[in-house]
Amino acid sequence: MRDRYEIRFAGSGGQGVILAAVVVGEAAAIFEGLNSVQTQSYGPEARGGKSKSEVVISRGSIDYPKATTPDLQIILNQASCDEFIAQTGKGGIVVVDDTYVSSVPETEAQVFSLPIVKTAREKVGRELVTNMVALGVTAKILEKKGLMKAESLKQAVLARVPKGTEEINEKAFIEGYKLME
Amino acid sequence: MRDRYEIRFAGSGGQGVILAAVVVGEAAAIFEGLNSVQTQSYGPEARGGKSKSEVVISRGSIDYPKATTPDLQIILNQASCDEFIAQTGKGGIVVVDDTYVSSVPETEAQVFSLPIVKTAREKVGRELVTNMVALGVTAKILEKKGLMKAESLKQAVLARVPKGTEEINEKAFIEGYKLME
Amino acid sequence: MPKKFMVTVDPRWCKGCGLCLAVCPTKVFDFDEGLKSVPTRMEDCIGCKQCENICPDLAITVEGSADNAKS
Amino acid sequence: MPKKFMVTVDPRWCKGCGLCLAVCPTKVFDFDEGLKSVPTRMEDCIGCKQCENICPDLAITVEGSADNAKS
Amino acid sequence: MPRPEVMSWLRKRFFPHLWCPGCGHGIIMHAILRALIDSGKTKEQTVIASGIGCSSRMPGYIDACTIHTTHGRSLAFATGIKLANPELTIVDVMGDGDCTAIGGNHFIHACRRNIGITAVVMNNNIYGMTGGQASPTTPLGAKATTAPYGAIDPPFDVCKLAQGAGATYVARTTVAQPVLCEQYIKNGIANRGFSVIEILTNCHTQFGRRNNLRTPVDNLNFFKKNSVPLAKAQGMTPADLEGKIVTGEFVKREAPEYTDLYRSLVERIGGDER
Amino acid sequence: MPRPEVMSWLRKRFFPHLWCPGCGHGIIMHAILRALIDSGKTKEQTVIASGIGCSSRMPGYIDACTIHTTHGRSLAFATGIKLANPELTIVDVMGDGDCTAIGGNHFIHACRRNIGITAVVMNNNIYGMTGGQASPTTPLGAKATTAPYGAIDPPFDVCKLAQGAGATYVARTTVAQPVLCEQYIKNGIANRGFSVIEILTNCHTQFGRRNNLRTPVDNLNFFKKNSVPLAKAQGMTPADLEGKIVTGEFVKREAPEYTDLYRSLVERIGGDER
Amino acid sequence: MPRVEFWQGNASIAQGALAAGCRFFGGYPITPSSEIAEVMAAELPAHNGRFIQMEDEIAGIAAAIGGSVAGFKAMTATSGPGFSLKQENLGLAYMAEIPLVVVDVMRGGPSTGLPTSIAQQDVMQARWGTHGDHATIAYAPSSVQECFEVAIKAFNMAERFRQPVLIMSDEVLGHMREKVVVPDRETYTIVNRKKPSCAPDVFMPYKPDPEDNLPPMASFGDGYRWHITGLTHNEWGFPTNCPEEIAKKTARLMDKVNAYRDDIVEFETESVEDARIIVVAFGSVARTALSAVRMARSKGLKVGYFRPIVLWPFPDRELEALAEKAGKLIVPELNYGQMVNEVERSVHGKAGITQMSLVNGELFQPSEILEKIEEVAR
Amino acid sequence: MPRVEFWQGNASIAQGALAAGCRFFGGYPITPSSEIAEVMAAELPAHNGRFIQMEDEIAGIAAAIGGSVAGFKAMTATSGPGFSLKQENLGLAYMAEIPLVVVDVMRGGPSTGLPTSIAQQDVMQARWGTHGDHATIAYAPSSVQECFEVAIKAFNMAERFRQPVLIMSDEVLGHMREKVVVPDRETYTIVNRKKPSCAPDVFMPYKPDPEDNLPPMASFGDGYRWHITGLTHNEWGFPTNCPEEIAKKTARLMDKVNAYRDDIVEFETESVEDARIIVVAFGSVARTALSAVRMARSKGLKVGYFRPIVLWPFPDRELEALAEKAGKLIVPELNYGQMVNEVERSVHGKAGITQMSLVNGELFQPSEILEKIEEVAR
Ligand SMILES: Cc1ncc(C[n+]2csc(CCOP(=O)(O)OP(=O)(O)O)c2C)c(N)n1
Ligand SMILES: Cc1ncc(C[n+]2csc(CCOP(=O)(O)OP(=O)(O)O)c2C)c(N)n1
Ligand code: SF4
Ligand code: SF4
Ligand code: SF4
Ligand code: SF4
Ligand code: SF4
Ligand code: SF4
Ligand SMILES: [Mg+2]
Ligand SMILES: [Mg+2]
Repeated sequence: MRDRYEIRFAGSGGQGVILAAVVVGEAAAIFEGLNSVQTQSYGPEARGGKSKSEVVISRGSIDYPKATTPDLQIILNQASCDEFIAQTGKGGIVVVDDTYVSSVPETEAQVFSLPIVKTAREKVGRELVTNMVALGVTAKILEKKGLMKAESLKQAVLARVPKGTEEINEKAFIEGYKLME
Repeated sequence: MRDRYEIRFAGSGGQGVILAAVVVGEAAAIFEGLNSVQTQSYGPEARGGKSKSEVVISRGSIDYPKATTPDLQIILNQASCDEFIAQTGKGGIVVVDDTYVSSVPETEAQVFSLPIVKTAREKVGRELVTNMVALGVTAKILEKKGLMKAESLKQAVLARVPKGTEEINEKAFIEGYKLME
Repeated sequence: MPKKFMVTVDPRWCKGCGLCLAVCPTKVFDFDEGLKSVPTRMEDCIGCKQCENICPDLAITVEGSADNAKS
Repeated sequence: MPKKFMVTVDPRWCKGCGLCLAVCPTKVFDFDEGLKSVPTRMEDCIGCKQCENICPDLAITVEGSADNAKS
Repeated sequence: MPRPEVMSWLRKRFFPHLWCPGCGHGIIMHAILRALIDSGKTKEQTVIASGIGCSSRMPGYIDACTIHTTHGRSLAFATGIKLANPELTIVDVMGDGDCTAIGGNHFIHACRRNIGITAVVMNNNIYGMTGGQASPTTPLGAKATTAPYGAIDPPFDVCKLAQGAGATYVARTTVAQPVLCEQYIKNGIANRGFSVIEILTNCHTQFGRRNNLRTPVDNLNFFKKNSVPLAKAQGMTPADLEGKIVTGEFVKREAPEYTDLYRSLVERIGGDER
Repeated sequence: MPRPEVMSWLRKRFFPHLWCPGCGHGIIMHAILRALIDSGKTKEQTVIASGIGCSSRMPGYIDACTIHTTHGRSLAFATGIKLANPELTIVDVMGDGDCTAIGGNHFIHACRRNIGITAVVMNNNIYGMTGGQASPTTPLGAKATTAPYGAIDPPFDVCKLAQGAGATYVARTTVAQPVLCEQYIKNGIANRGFSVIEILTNCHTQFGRRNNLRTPVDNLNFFKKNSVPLAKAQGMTPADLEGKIVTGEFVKREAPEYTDLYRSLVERIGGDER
Repeated sequence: MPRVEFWQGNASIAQGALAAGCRFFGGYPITPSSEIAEVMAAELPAHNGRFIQMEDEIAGIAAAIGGSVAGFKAMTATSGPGFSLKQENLGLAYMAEIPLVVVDVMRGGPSTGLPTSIAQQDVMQARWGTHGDHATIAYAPSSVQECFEVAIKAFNMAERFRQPVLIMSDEVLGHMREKVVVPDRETYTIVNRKKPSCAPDVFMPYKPDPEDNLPPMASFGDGYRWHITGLTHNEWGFPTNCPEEIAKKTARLMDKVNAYRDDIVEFETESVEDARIIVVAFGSVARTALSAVRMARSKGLKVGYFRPIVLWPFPDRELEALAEKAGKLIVPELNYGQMVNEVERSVHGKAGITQMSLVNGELFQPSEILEKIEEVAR
Repeated sequence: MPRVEFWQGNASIAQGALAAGCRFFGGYPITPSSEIAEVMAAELPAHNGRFIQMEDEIAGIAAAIGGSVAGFKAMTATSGPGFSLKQENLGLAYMAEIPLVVVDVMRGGPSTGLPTSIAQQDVMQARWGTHGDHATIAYAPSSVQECFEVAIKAFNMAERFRQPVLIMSDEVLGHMREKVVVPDRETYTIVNRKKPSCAPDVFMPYKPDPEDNLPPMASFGDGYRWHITGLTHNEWGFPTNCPEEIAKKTARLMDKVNAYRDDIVEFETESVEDARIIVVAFGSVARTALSAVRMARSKGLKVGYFRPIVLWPFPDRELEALAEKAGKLIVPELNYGQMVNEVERSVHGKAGITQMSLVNGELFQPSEILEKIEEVAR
């Protein structure tokens, strides 16, 4: 693995992108023994506006805590896509939601347009778990890159979600994982 | 006149020593065109305890505002006498009240023990005007030294005291003036 | 003839909170797909202005229609 | 025989405010020359303790005298 | 009330505003605007002051002379403005935290002075802006981020506090009654002295979420169900009143207004140098 | 009350104290000591807290656990102490400026919380220590260095304020009635919650001098003449009551005390690690 | 004809403020500053100005800011503990660019400390007491005459730069009475705030005029509608999260003063030309220092005197030049070393610095400084 | 076995405090520090500790001081505006020598400023925010791990020196989540306050023990009767006007810390040995700086990194020595120059200083500092 792997989740307020990044960080730190740092931007626009959260993982120490050229971006709305896609690092991956991101600006990155929200809505039955579907997608990607076991991420998810909601969240995670198959 | 003439009034709280110094300063600044600075020490002991007020007068500018070696000290109680008499400047004058200061420590200064309080009580009829008697004494001394006209001090007194009390204060002042005759 | 009213919702300001749907005594409003309120049964409006007053986003306007002003 | 009381004023603490003189129902106190309160008519004391309680300087003590305790 | 006039009092470029969907603060802002317009006020001679909080964002949205001060201190600023220029109409909008926590002292002193300011207390029983900490009006047992086991602090009765401190107009209602909000605010503005209008409102985002009042409509229904008009409340026992919101006008009293008193002082000593 | 015991509670090396001859603060201190002793309190388990002011010098004279804090803030410190160690008896002594001007917010919040502290408000209607500036209790028309033409600010009614804020014991008397002072303070200490005893007292030096009450005895007489017991006051008209001092116990009410509520919380969640 | 008065330092500041056109005072009493409020309480109603004693210092400055927003020249005055309490709203006035004069009559600290004794312990608090960056203008008079003069200057600077300006006095100066020659009105300048001339609808309250980089200010009630906030804002006065707008605003808070640094910096020197030692002092201490320097000169020692009249911005460049020539500085202060840090920073190692601290409630005596001069001269 | 957690910086400070034995929190919420209060609200009742949300920041610190007086290790936490409000009572804690930990999570200022953005604008306020002199101890962590560690150290220092100790965090660090290896209890020291062993009647609460110049402290309620005041006092704790007693007291407030300066000062360096340029930075900015320094090294530039972990007392001597060797310093800060003044003072002109300011609500990016390094290296 590279010294430093940067992941950014972006979307609108309420899509749970902060929690998604936290879970990745937790999986890395607690279940994989890696270093990880998660940051986010607050601001008055947080309510309903753009929301962004980042996690950096590394075997070594992490100094600058924010993403500069994210290796992976999971983008859940058009505004975020327009703003952030250009920052993707060399050889990076961008996953966009096919419901809310209709046009993807030109980029050198590898782009996957996946039915993340639709999966949450239709397959799982609750749009609320969009972020868990996104985490499933992430798990698959990180697994492929050899960065982290998908199981670690799933465990981190289960450790985080409120009691009684484990099942639906796990389902969302698995559906997401399958999306990248 | 010397560059700088330092006067200190000392007594117990309520004897009006602060006002006395203020009046001297006013006389010097307003009625004589001299420079003058008046200072005092406050402190929790002000109520009933020792009270001290100083005025420095000069034809030139006055830098350090407090008295270091007072040329004239008017001392109205024993405690102040004990503490301050030694600081009197070379060739300086000390006036003590003969009611409240019973023993005067050894000093090279010229000491006058005068019935200031008694004069206020008996001749003027109100102990409250003790400080005005003291000012009369001061006036005489300053006049002798050629520092200030007694009239200036009297005018300053009259400008300061509450309306309706001019007469009694003037009387006290004159009696004080006569004490040093 | 009952008085007629014109109810408009500015969709740019409406945030879909549902308060107008809840307060309207004659159930004039519905949500559209994007969770914006739409006065779908405007003919039932009795002009009480409860919707206008409750809308936290100042998105609703209720007016007596010009026709009715004459009636 | 009327009860007897002992009234003491600590002259180091008394500041001569005059409150004891004012409150004593039987006019027990006078000022001395130095404006300190003195219980000059202690025999008139009825032990009401008003002086003790009003003295802002806690300078006054009123006690039932030992003799009277027996009577 | 003519709707276009309300619109003309808005800084429309900031709309839709930043409050959450269904936040009661917008309902109150609308009521304030209707009351101001109905009272014949102009934007140039009207000051809207606030501290800090979601509620306190309001001045930013109103196209008058607006001042968004420090948390809790708006009444002290407003007092200076009013004393300087008594011709101005001043509405001071405050959150429950702003008014009764950090701003409690300025609040009681404005009441005491009876200075001609209309205070609108937007009481959502929580610190909305900072993420749901308990406020001095959070009900006993309610959950907040700083009261994770339920609040143990007895809450203030804002109207009783205002009354105890000397306000000359004191009223309470809820956002479920926007017309009454408007009416009370109008009465408050008409009162020459200091007026307090407490309006119970909803922060479903921070308070409701933790206390089973998740949606704006849940809150609306809660207010409707639990409001008791003063006249009715007077016939009820304390036990019956437990958990109820007594609404109505609690104080309506004549007393000299502070800047009037000041003007008299200036006249009395002949100090008018104009 | 055994006199030697009172003496044993004094830091005698600081006597005679610094208060002016005849200052009412000494009368109140004596009453507090009698009340504490009579209530069976020990010096080691009693805290006397104060802010800054002539009144607030009191803790320095009492040989207990004493804390002389910042101007107006003593109740906030005392709240911390009480919460930390609820076994302590806390008497918080405050001047009118200390309590109702800068300290107003802490005062109403202590009332609201109903925390087990006894607040003695030594109200001389003036800032004594700083030289006679007006306070929030300076009567209308009275002169002060910052009200040279007579005060125009309507004053607080401290007891109404305390009541409006939620205190569970509220009483008022004057230094002309030292036994009543003692009794009310004792009742305040006995109340488990927050108690307020307002004692009207004299600062003849700063207030009296400017307002025709030059001597301690003038003030004593003034208090005697103008005090009206609550029962009698209830039958009087507002006009009759103008300028009068209504004395008595205004509030005596049972409500859970704050640190008791806190302890229950700890027990409820099993948090007692001892 | 100039009038002669014998005023207290505190009264002189109040009279200077009145002369400058101050017509609003909001405050809360505290020793040793209360006389300023007391003079204002007597004078303002007589001048149709507004005096209000607020519930605390926080409210005192808030009311004063309110008075300024409504168009008055406004002031508040306090001492140490109150100065600490005013810091939050002082920050608001910096951010919102509201003209205001704040007087701090220094007494002994920390905390309640020594309410009736002199100290100079708030020098750094004046510069750094509030959270967040802004430029500071702070005067430190050292005579009652100068109290009057700096009060006028402080208002002029406050109105010109649309920001708070501080006067750092001290207990000795505040309570001292001294001869003051009240200058005739024609002899001093009075600056009034720049008002907008544009139509209300295009008024941008924080857009600086290109000529002077300073924005005009309307008053509430005079026909302009605008927004005031303590949040970082754009030129319209509305909150912003745009990094460029933020940087522009916050930089201007520094630059608007820094650009005019030379108009602001003021200091006084005596006998520095050939000095081998310079005593650097301000406020009441400078009076002692001057005594000592003159005594030393009379003993033939080559000693000079440097007194910042404006403490902030500190006369760093000017001092550096003199310090380099002299080689040695003595810095007596009634604290444990505050201004001396600034002196040390200013001179970049080009002069040896001897610090003198006195923190016992008293003013240095001339002999104490003289001794140190002699010691350093050896 | 050390536990691994993924905590926010704010939570980590709270957890560190709990580990240090903190059992009292008095505070008032403010972004971006509120999570500290929230964690304490959840944890303290469960540890039989005391949590209270007070009516404002002033009361928050007052209650915490009260908790400390009654024997608890106590803390309060806030951000810029609240930090300003706490200054007066912070002064009381210094004067009365009450152990206390105060956390300031810095956000953009002045005034309300940028509540949800990072800044480093309270560095000087930490040192000089209250009126009156006292020594300051202030930690500035730069990782979530270090938040935990400095919280423990801060309590240790507070209890040891009987005074407030500050933790200056920032918005990015406070809200950032990062891996924390929670050390085993045996691996760190916990200092508890020194209690008196004498009989109650002879207890002198401000008489330092000769061995360490530090006085023991009793708690209210444990059998000692003593007096606490914010007035300057003697060794018995009673107010004094005696110049000698005053000087003794106030000097000890400085000396008690200064004497142990070397126990307190902490800093971290990397690659300074052969450096021609040293980047001096603290807090979150230090993370960017370290990135940039490593990038520069990888480009062959001789650049070093110096990070004060303790901001006050500032590691002046240590930096001076390194600076002289290197000759050039770069000081990036999220303010208009605060720590740089201290750097300038420290190095006495022995190194050229390039200051970098960023005040737009954002954190420096490594490329920005790298560019400056390259520019200075040229
Ligand atoms: C001095 C200070 N302390 C704390 C804060 C943080 N703060 C901002 S708003 C707020 C409370 C908001 O609650 P409320 O006043 O009830 O308004 P709401 O958001 O609920 O409308 C707090 C604590 C601040 N900005 N300034
Ligand atoms: C923060 C602060 N502001 C102001 C002061 C000055 N001050 C000390 S005591 C006091 C008022 C005293 O009045 P009061 O509380 O009524 O007590 P009294 O002296 O009348 O007993 C004031 C304003 C202070 N010490 N601290
Ligand atoms: S009340 Fe307003 S914001 Fe809410 S749904 Fe209706 S129109 Fe939309
Ligand atoms: S005015 Fe009344 S009836 Fe008409 S839509 Fe609105 S709420 Fe419904
Ligand atoms: S009341 Fe006390 S202080 Fe006053 S005169 Fe009597 S004994 Fe003396
Ligand atoms: S106890 Fe009563 S009667 Fe006896 S001296 Fe005192 S006041 Fe007079
Ligand atoms: S957080 Fe609460 S108070 Fe704030 S805007 Fe949302 S609903 Fe309203
Ligand atoms: S000044 Fe007033 S309050 Fe202070 S001690 Fe004297 S009489 Fe009492
Ligand atoms: Mg709220
Ligand atoms: Mg008082």
